[in-house]
Amino acid sequence: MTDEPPMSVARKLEAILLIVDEPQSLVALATAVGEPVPAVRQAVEGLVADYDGLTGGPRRGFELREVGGGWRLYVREDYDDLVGEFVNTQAPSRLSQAALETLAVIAYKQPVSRGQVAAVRAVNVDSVVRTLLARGLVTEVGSDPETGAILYGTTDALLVNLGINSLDELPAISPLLDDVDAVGGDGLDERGVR
Amino acid sequence: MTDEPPMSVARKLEAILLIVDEPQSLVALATAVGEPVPAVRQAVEGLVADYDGLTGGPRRGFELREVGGGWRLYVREDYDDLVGEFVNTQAPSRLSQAALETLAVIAYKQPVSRGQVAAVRAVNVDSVVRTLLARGLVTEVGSDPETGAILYGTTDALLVNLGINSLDELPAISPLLDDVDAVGGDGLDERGVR
Amino acid sequence: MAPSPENTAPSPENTAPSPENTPDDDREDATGFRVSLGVFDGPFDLLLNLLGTHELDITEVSLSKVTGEFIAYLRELQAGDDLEEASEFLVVAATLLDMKVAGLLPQGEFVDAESVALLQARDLLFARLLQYRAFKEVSAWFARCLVREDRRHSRAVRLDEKYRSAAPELVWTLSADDFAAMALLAFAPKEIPTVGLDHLHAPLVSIREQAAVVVTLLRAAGSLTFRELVSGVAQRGVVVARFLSVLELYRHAAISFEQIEPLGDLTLTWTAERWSEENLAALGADYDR
Repeated sequence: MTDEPPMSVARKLEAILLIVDEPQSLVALATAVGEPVPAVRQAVEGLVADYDGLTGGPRRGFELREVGGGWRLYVREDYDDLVGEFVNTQAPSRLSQAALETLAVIAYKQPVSRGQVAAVRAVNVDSVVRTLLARGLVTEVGSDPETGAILYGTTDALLVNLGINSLDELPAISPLLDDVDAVGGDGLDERGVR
Repeated sequence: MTDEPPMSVARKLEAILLIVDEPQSLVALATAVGEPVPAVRQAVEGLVADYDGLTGGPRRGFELREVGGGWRLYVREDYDDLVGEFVNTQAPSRLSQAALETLAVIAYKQPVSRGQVAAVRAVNVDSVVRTLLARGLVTEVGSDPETGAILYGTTDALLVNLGINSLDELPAISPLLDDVDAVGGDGLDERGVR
Repeated sequence: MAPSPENTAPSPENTAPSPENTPDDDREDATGFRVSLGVFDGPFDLLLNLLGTHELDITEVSLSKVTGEFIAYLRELQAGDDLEEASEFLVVAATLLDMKVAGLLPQGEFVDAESVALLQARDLLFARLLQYRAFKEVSAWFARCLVREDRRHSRAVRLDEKYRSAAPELVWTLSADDFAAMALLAFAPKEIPTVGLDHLHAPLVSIREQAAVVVTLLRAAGSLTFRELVSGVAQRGVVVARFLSVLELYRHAAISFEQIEPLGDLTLTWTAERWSEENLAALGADYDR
């Protein structure tokens, strides 16, 4: 195994699998690594066995699993409790002021990209948006046709928390919003923030 | 290696590293896996060597890197082009020369007010600082007790973006600046430069 | 972009960087120089460039040549209408000119306060220039690192659904009105565009921002003393800004106040019947610089 070429199919797959969010079909993986599907299938099977500790190495803390017709890295089930506990201690039970303000901006300006929110708040909001996503308070609602930036909106969970039935019931603050649009235009360089 | 216990420190770390989206310090990792820091340090070093193919296995398509004061899984550099093509991320717009210089001043002189940065660069830096704030590279770290001016410092995100672990890894520029601090006794830079 | 050293202008008197001044000039940098107008990000940038062009050490006293070019550049710059930018260049130009004049005067006869001050101004300019050069040089390192790391990919995937449910229940305490107030705070203009005088008088508390706070607090409470309004505020500037915003709000007839005895507690009451956030956006415009 140590004699394999440095850029084997398996290694290229590892690189791709590390960064994908969604399960990837064999065809998608084959396209990504530029190799024929049979070679990719074989390499995927090899990786599954490799991570399972069947090829001489350790049984990894993660595994490669096929879910819904696609392949993706998952935490090995044995470690679910460990990870669950970690997530539990990581996530505070209250939202920070920064998170609440970001949520407010998204609620009133949706659909809105992270770049636009960042422009209003004059700070980077990436990690805060991740928190809100994880909390199910905001969700991805599409993408900007021009820039491809992901657009965010609020969820029903927010409405429930606020005790209102629809976004129309949010108290009006519109006069200030017009201002913001003007400011948002130059707050950031044209392309915004990824 | 195959004889190791199923839930070794290294395997637990793998599970945690798979789900985190920010660099994790050794202390954070130790807390997460419930093991003493020295054991975690050793396991982390073992994983680095493991993924680098130094322990008998293949040189993986990913690697474990220390950046921004913590550890995180990265695609191995050799595969960045492959992955870059796959994700087709628009690179965020490059920082302008003015932004780079402002960032440098803030990095070396923090905590520093916009006024102090402007004095170094002899130009108004308001919009540039705004861009840096929106990018999350700098942040407000307090305010001058006398003037109330907002003071800025750099963020951990900057360290990650630079690929370094701490501000100590910034190149030394003090030899050039010693002169200035002597002359600058006009109240411009009492704090000097690290 | 910048003229290279071999294109050095021969003398300061005829090197005004406009081609029409040098129609018979055979140096191609005449146009090159003009094209580069505006690319200098600041006076130090230009000065460094000119010094580099003439291969002068920046600790060298003889700056008269560079001074001429600098002032010629400044003349061009004024066409740009950007008063603030022009004034930044002007300060440095004035210092350079001072130094040039001093160089023309007979040396060493008097050591009066004026020449000492001039000497200090010169040293300060050089010191600032040295400092600026150091940061400029190191910014190249920043650029290199940022570009290198930009290409790297780290693992940052969404948390699996099954782990999300492991997070502790969210404690939510805001009502819809609280939430709207939060939005108001988030949308309140954070930075009023300012002329860069910060290095003279350190800034700046936004009256508008503080007014938003005052409005939110007063509307929620109906009536508050000023002492309550600034409780917990450590910065004097913020207290002043809140007071000014109270005056402004009074002017807009949004609040009334009452003080039973001199120097006693000031009680503020929210009285506006129709308060639009537009009022807030326009509030304190007199204080904008």
